[in-house]
Amino acid sequence: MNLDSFAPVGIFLTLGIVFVLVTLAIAKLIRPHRPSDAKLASYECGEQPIGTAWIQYNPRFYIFALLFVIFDVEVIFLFPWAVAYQSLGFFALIEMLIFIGILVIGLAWAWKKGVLKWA
Amino acid sequence: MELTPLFQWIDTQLISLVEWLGLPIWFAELLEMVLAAVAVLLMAFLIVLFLVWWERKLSGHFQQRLGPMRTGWHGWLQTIADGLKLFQKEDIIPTNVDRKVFFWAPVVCFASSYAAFAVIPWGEGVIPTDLNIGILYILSITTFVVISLLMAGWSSNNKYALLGGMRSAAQIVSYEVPLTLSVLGVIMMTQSLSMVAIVEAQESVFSWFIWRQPLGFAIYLVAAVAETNRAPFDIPEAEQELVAGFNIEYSGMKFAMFFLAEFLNLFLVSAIATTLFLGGWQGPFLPSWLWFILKTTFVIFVIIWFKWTYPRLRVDQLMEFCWKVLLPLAFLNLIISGFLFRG
Amino acid sequence: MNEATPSQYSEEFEVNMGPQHPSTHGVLRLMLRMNGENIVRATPYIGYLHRAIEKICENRTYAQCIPLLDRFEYVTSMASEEVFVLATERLAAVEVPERAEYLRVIMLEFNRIASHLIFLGTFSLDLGAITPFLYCLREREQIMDLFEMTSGQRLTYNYIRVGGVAYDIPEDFLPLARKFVDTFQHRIDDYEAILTQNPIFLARTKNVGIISKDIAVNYAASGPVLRASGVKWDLRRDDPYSIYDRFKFDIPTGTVGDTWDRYMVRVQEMRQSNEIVRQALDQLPQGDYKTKMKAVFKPPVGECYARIENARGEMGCHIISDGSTKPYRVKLRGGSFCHTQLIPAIAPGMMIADLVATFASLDVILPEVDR
Amino acid sequence: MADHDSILKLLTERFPGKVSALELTPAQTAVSVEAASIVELFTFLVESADLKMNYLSTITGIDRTDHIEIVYFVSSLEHKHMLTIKTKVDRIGGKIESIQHIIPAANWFEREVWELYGVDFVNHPDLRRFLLPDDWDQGNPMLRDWDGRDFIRMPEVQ
Amino acid sequence: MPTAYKLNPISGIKNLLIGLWVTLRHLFSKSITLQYPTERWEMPERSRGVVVLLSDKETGDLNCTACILCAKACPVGAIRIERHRGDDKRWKLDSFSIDNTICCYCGLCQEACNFDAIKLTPKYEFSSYDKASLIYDVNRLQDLGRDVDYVPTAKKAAPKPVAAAPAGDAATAVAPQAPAAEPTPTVAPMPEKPVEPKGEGE
Amino acid sequence: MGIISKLPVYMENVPGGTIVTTSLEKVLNESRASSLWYLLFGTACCAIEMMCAGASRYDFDRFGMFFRASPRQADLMFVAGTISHKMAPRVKLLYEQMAEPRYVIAMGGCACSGGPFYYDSYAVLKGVDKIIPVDVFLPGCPPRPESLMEACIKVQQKVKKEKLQDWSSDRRG
Repeated sequence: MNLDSFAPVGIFLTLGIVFVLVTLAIAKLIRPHRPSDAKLASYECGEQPIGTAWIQYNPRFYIFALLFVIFDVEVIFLFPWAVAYQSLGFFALIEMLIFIGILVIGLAWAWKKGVLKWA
Repeated sequence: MELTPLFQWIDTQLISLVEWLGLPIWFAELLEMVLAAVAVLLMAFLIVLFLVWWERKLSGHFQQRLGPMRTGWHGWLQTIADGLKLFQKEDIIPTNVDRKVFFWAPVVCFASSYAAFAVIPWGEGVIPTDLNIGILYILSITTFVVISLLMAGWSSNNKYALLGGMRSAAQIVSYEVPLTLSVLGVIMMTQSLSMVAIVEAQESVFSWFIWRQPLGFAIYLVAAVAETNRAPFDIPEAEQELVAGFNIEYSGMKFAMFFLAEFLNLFLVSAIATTLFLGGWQGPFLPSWLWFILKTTFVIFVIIWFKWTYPRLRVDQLMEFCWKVLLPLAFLNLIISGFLFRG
Repeated sequence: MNEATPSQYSEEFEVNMGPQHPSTHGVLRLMLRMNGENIVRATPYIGYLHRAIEKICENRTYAQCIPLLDRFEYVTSMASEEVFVLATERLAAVEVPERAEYLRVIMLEFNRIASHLIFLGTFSLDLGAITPFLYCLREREQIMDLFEMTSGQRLTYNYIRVGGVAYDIPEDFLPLARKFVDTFQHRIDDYEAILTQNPIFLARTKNVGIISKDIAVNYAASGPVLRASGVKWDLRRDDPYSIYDRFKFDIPTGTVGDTWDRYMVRVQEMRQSNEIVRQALDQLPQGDYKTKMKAVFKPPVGECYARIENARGEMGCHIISDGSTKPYRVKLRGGSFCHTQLIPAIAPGMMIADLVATFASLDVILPEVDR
Repeated sequence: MADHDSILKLLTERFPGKVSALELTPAQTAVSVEAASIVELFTFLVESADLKMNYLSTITGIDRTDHIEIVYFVSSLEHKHMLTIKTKVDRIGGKIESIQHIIPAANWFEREVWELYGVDFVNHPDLRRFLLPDDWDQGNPMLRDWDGRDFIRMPEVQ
Repeated sequence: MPTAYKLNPISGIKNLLIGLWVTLRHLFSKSITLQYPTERWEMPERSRGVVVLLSDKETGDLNCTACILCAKACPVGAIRIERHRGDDKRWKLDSFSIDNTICCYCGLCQEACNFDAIKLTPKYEFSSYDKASLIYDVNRLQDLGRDVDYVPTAKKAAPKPVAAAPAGDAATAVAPQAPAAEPTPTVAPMPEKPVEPKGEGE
Repeated sequence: MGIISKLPVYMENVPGGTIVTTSLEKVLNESRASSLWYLLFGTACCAIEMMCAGASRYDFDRFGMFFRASPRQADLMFVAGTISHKMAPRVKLLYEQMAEPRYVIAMGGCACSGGPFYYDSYAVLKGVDKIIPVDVFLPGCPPRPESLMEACIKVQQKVKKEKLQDWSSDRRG
């Protein structure tokens, strides 16, 4: 298989974007547009918001993102292994076990460190 | 009732058309691809129209109500009315938002969910493109949804939206890991990442991978529900906590795009579940595409059923469930499969 | 206001929850100071539904007050009528016929069930389970039918009057009420099957929003909130009014005072109320449903504080009579008022989802807070 | 468990001259207390083992046209008795010590009386607008002679 | 922070399945929905909706004697009556209006009335595009009351002089009760006409 | 403002143009009428009846109505219950923040005119129409769920009568 089969992907992406833009454009012809100060204020349950929402956010999220990057990248490495697994035989299994073992140890360490707690 | 002859006919027609016009032959292929993309877009539309209606009807009957009844027979026109109405709704762009990001968030959201449809095998020979890394492609392209939700949450300059965006990012990103791991078990057996190959490996009912990968299927289903932000994992748009979550400031068509993408994603994860574990289009008597639709609809039914039964988890419990329960289970599943399905 | 707004570099931010928010059940406004998902401080702002019922009552005759009292605590209107009528009757030493007392108890307990159903529904809704909400309202509709056939209204009954009740029950009431009482216990089993032992529900409610015994008493919590904290205090037993001493019923209590306990206390209370109604229906005597009163009702000079056990705790009414046809002062006390006051005491450290669950478990009804 | 008479006796003996028993119709256990000794009285009520009255049902203000009467309803969950405490403050500029540090529940009750009757609760940490709109400028609406904008009295039927 | 609750996975999964079973059972049970514009409940007799003025069945005149007991009983001041003394020393009604937006449908006026003149009917459809039209005047009230069935009670007596009328205390007036009929709200599909409420009107 | 309001003027001269515009108008109106998402907002007694109207027995969903918690996505606002002076600015803001086209039902006596709290109350706003435009007034204290549905049908009828030409005129001052 060659890169040709990826052409539809490009077409799909383009069409997806074009479709949204076209719909928004058509909607623009139909929809009313009557802005006012109150309407354009941020919604916060009927009150005027206090301060901006662009604040430094709790770094918990960052740690999960980091964990995700580690694990997901490692897991991607397993894909080629999985595809070729049946032809590689028993040795591949041991290799994989070691690999997963390292991952699991990493997870256990993160767990023990309390990183997996959100609060 | 198979669709392959139809495609072949279109193919020959296009080629003759291109030849008649004196254009190079790759132009016919291009046209064909565009046609396929448009067809899938229309199909996606039909799916969303159906799904929204179906979810409302089902939720109604789960609750001994009727659901939409008055727009068309048993409300079948309801979703169309909703869509047309959203066309006419004012599009509010609050003063404080980051206008560019605010604008592009729904575009990214819709386009990425839609692009994943490029490798869905609808039936025997009915697949826009049979990528050799099909499943990997889906897993990666749908990750863009996270970015769009983050974009929406951040750009809205609204605290609820921010919380919603952050929650959804953390959630989707986390559940991506067990989801990917649960898919690995199937790949080990098929030795291919191509969607078509995966389906072809499950010829009879008994060779469906759900029988050989029950744990993998369970993990996949749970992770998929979480990936689509649906109850019991719908914390990013938890109405009772965050009012409407990341799309709180969106109105009109932009909101509709998020709405559309949400249901497309729902269909997508169910379609993948069908492909990977339920034998895809395989099945007796009925045409293959019908089998595919039926199985996918069943998976969607189960997911909707979850939604209307369970309370929602709290955000930290959600994360802990992912990392402390689902992920170890996924590893376990992988190891078990490794032992069981050695070559 | 003495709260400084957080600076740009702080990780804390302030967010308004309410007045229009799906989980505030009305128009409460909670100002939350948050650090990420965690609440640093919660400040309730009330008064969005302040309607000056107490002021209006000063300018109405006793009979005219009752329809207004219906709007004081509209989820259990019967109770808000009863507490006012009870105070007035004590003030004027009015005898109430036997049958009227039974009818009142039936209505009050039905109303308690209806109120707890609203609680259960909105509570599960706030936890994200939508379906039990609709099941609860389905049963509530049947109670509303019974009320409507008796009093003529679904929500604001104007049924309990000084000296009895407004009307006798219609013929069909008894069989329908019996049928409801018989089927309802199975319905509760259904709700419990969906919620009580559901692991997600347990995770969301167990050890969440703990209100210790001390805090509960000090903040004058009452009703199910107080009982969930382990205090066995029920005015139906401890300060008996009407004819509650004639019925056998348990007072369910919790142990920890967490959200799950409050849920469980209310669910069991529904079963108990169901039993009380069953007993009352069986014992219902014949006779008058109201005493003949003088044309112009003027209680003697005096004052009386009457309190009853409402679905949301102690509901009190302090009436001061100056001997005229109109009360000199009517003070209303609702359980929700104190429960709202609890929030700043227990909210810090919670996550926003916990606050939603805890607040729902307090079952606050805003008119009772604001009056 | 203390009964009606013994509670009154206990209190009048403990606070001679400051607390006196009240006869109300219909009969309730009630005392009147000087505004100055309200904190003292509540401290005793909460701490006394015989009374243990730490459950505050409500605090009410009553406009008696020449003074404001403040009524406390306090009871004991343990002994199951209830006491009505009455005290008087001036109608304009009335002051009374806050009891919210003894019984936290008093916080909002006092705020309400402050807002609706204009009684100042000394040492109350948080006397802010509460039931009325934030920009309220029309005085204390529960006073009997109060009148304000947008306040329509019900017309008498002729 | 309180410690998290420890869950038992086996019973957890079991209870998750029980929950699914309950909802599934409801999925296949009959819905209880009343399809409102096409189906309606048969309202209980006592149901208190729109207030009407009743007319004498034979003569078609209003039963109202302008005694203003109802206006006095009204706790919210929704009833406005203007009247004058006629030549025969009896009160004559000049105008009678009920502000439906103020009315709280408590039924005290009906209880106060000694002449079967005012009644709360089980009708409930009275929304309007226009607030002013919700103040019903005497003609409107009479029209609405024409088709209302009622049992004349024996309480009808010569009108008392107003001065002696008790200051509206409804608790004293034992309301005449029509026999309670049809308390069970059963689905009564309207066979013939009003499938849709009329759009015009008020 | 969308240029669609000018469409009837352009199409007048085209043969068959009026048919096109009227059918377009009909489709658009019907769609708006059958998809009135309401704002999840209630203050007092009426909110309970509003809940009941959404619940199984009456089921708003039959009309294609379901709730949105954010006013940005809502079309219809039930002012369900008493609006106090303190609440009034919030209601106004919520209304302002709804995306147009938007409709309002004043549900219950309190929202229409202050209801039972019209006299002798210092705190209650005497009619929500003083601060926001109201499409349908629904008296009742509280109105039955059926009444609410009838009011919704009234709104639907009003929506169905709207004309394309009028879209540009600012309906709401």
